[in-house]
Amino acid sequence: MTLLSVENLKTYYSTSSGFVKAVDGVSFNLEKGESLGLAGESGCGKSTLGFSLMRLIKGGEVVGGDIKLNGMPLLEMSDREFNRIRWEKISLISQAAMGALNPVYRIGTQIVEAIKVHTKTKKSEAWERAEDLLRQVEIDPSRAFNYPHELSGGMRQRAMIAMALALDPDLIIADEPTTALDVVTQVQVLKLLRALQRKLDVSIILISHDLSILGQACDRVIIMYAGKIAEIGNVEVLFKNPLHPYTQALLDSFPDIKGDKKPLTGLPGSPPDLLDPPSGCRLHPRCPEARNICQETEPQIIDVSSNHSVACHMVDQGG
Amino acid sequence: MPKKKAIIEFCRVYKQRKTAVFGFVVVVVFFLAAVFAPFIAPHSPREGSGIPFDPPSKEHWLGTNDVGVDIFSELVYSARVSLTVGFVAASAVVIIGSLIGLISGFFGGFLDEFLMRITEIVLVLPRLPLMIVMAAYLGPGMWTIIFVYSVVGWATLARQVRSQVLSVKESDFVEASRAIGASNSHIIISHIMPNVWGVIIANAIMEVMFAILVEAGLSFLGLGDPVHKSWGVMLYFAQIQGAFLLGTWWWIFPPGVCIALLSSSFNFIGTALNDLFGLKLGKR
Amino acid sequence: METIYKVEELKKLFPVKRRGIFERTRRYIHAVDEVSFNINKGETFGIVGESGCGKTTLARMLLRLEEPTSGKIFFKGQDITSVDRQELKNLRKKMQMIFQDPYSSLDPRKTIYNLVAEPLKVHKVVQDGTREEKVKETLALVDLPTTEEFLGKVPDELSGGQRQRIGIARALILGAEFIVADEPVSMLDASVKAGITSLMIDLKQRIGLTYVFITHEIGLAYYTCDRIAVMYLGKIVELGNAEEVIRKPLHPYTQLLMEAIPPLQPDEQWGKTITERGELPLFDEPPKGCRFHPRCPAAKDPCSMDEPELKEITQGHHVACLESW
Amino acid sequence: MSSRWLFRRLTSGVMVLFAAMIINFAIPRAMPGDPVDSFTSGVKLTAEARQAIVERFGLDKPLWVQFARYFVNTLKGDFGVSFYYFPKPVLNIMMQALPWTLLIVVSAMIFQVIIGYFLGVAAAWRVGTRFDSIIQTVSITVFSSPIFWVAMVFLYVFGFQLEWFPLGGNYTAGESYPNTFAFLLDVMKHAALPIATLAFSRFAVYQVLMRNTMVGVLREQYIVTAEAKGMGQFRVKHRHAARNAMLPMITFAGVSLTIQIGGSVFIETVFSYPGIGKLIFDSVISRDYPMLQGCFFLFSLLVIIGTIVVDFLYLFLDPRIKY
Repeated sequence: MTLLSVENLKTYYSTSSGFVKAVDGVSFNLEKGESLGLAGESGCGKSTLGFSLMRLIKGGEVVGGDIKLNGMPLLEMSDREFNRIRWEKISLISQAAMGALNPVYRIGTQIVEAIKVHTKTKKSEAWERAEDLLRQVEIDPSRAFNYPHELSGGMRQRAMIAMALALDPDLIIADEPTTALDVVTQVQVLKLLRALQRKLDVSIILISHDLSILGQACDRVIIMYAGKIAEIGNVEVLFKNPLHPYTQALLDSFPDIKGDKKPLTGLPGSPPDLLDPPSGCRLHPRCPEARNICQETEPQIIDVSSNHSVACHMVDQGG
Repeated sequence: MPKKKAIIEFCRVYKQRKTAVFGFVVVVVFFLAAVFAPFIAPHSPREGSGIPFDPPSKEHWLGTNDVGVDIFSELVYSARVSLTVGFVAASAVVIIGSLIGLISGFFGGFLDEFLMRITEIVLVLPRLPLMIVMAAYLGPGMWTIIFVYSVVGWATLARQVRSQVLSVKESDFVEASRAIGASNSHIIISHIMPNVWGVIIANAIMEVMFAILVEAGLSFLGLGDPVHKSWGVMLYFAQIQGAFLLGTWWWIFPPGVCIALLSSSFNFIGTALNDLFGLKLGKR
Repeated sequence: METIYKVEELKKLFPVKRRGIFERTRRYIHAVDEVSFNINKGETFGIVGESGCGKTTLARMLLRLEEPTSGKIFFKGQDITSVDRQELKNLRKKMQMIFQDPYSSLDPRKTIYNLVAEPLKVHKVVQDGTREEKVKETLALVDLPTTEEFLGKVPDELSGGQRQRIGIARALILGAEFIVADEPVSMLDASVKAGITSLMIDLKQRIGLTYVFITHEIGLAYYTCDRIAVMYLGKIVELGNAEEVIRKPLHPYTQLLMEAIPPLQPDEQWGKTITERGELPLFDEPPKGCRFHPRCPAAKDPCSMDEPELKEITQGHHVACLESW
Repeated sequence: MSSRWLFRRLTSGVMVLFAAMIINFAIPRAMPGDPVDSFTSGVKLTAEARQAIVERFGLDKPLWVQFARYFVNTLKGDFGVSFYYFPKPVLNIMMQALPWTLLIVVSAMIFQVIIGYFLGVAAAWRVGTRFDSIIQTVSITVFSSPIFWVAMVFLYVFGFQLEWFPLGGNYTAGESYPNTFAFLLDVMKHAALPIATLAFSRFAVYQVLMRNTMVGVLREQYIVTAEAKGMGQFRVKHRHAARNAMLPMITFAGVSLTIQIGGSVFIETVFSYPGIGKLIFDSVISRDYPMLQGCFFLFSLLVIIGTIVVDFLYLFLDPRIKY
């Protein structure tokens, strides 16, 4: 069953020198209970895409497209209506280690607040619920009375997860949830998130610059480049058989200690300026396989198989 | 070279701020008025040229005061005192404050501890009463005001310059320069100073504003020079002669408007500069 | 094999400092505690560990950007912990650093030309006339443009990768032989990372450099380094040939780190045994005995009492663990 | 709370007081000329006042004896005898005036903080808009206008022209009140203009401070979290953002209490309000040095109390603070 459908979404930021086309025509579906990864480099629009779904864009706006959650058009709602969607239907996990929790309120208070704003739960019941949530993320419930700065980075991130689950949302958007954590802590948080996601059958959109993490925690991954989708696929297919040169480059730049030691290759140059993106395929100035057509026409996304789509002229023309 | 580019860019951004442009124009106008006072003022600023308490007329644009002195002429000449005090006192404060801030921030250690302790005390001591006590002993006059303001005014700037120096000093690019083998003097001249002078300039402008306000305030309390009147002194006389009980609004309003206009102009310029220079370093 | 760098019982202690009311920073001891190792000429020596393990402090001490509390460092036989200022300045020509953050490590007010030429000015080598030539030559070495337009730019106008190349150029222009790179690619985008890494490897072979490569990514260390030292709370817990440390990690901490790295291909088995005790605690003082024992799955009683020394187990492979010996 | 912090706090307070004492001691003695004359800066005194000064300060004794005597006297709360109100002690007169000043300053501060808070929050919420820039321009202009002049204008407009408020004093002299309430009403009527002037002239500082901190706070991650939680704007603004942004404002309020009591010199002078400020003005005019010095010392003491109060407030407002 499709939970979320995004159709030709465009989110632009306005600056003094023009529009930054951070998300420029993105379409995808998300199934109920699915974990979808959103990968790409800084500035590719993956976070903007995530925040667009929650209508939390600062200094910019969604200029076109359609977002439907369970068939409800999210972009057409008034602010008041949408406030009921937030956290009840879609909640957010951002980098708690970097200050996503308010420093002057206790952990419990912040979870209780989320409950109280949306439901008519009694305060004592809300506190019980908060403690129960903390237990679910393997934090001692007595920690509810601690302030964020009294917890370690990993614990804060787990408390954030607990808060995100408070109202049984349909969808959780997790924006770089483990980036600021040490590798070992990262494993724990990610494993916990994945386990809870499966247990509660909640959908999740996991945003990360680290492909290897998405490989472990997602069912499907979207690779974004310069505001557009380059490739979408099931993790097994996408990681084993990447079709887009950009995906290939990302995978090749990853130092894999398990496999054979082959030289790390990346791409020349840097990600483009989205004020004035390149013509045609946006990767063409950096692409090792670029041809004339890549400069001129923009590639359309085509389905290679039922669970694998790619936007590249090379694939389009049969390699 | 980038210097020229930077100046052009600076002017472009500065022009976007209407208040800052306004402030600049006002300051220039007042400055010209002060310099060319004898050509602008229609009457003597000291001797009576009409009947006392004469309301505004063609002859006396802003009327006269209790001894028949033309208020407009008085006002024009007073700009000299206010601007002189503003600039001289601010210069003194800026020189003392930035030197102490630079020394303290860059060398650290015992010297820093010592200087900052003194700075802290000066900052905490109630400024206005301290200035009043000192000025009362020294006797009224322009130089008294300049002196007392310099004595208490430097501490804020010293602290700001110091913290700016510290943040630049601990920045990665200074560390990188050290790794190259750069000496202290090289680091101060080519990295710290260029990144600190913006703060100093913006603050210097603000200091001018504060000095003008302090001058006005102390003069109003009767600590200004009664012969070479400033706007504050004018208001002092208006106050002790009970100008509002006589309904002579033309004696009260103009000097205050001048002080407010001039000091807010400096404030506008200073705020704009602060934002501009602040952005440069804060950006990343 | 010629030893270019020798570190003997190097130690750094920071006092636990709680600053005034308005500065809310607290400092813990990020100590380096009696660390000893050699670096061979022409190799890349990796130092790996989680944040707070002391690897950056160690790196800074290697170049004497940080004064050690005790211990000695020899560069080509000369003790650099006791040289005077002038001598140190001369040494700096030979040993250089590449910084982690390409954004903050370049003075935002300087042009590219001035940034790259700064080392020449500081050391007053190369006459004015040929300076520009030298700058262009070095820029070409790190694959950057040498046009006038590019030389006149300021760092803000460059991408992260280009900035990091400027950082490398600054390190190389004086003819350094020994370079400490502190997480040189951790702030760069994935597709750019590989380019900088391979440039560094390429430069090493072309001009015969010796690197100390500091990173928190053990995978990256595997790819770039000849030997690896794993640090935990200020101590080296394992040291050896990169291939051997990665393939046959002996210390439980190294094993933990290895297991924590997500593999490239999706793998359900990943991180299966990593338990609750995984997270690095913040210590005001390191625990007694083996510093890792509170988190160690194999810890036994003696581990909480005796601090293990680094011991050579097989040829060139050292480990500090009572259980592994 | 650590004893180290307490110690540091106390020593710095003591140091400030000590500095104030040294300044008070040194200024009159640093002037050239006849000791008594320079001590009074040549003000004509009666013979008995003159003799009283020599004896009181022991001007014929060595410097260290003078200082010891001065030091002990100050600690005892003995700031000497007023020249103007001779032979009344300085302390008595100051203590009579202080409550009146506190009345207007504290009331004005409550208004300033409230106005500053709401305008600051509103401006920060709409940072960069026309609304924001108008508020900033108004604030800067008001802040740069000399406070005594604002007072004069208020007095002229609301007192003299419109006759809404009395022209000066703290209550109507010679009036007999039917009850306490009528007296209080009269007091409030007299205090209204001074309070309004002070509140109007100095709200800007709080506004600017609140706005600037709030602009920074609004960029924090936890604000995004708060919005994502589906809270109304009011809750995000006041419960989450402003709660964090008000800390610097609180600090400033503590420091500014003394600054404003100092600033009351101007207000009270214009409104002939018999508080400490008016006392200072009269002392300047009559060259009543013991009184001026007494006031200066009193202010130094108030500063220290103010900062300590703020420190304690912080403990409640910011859980991250541990002394």
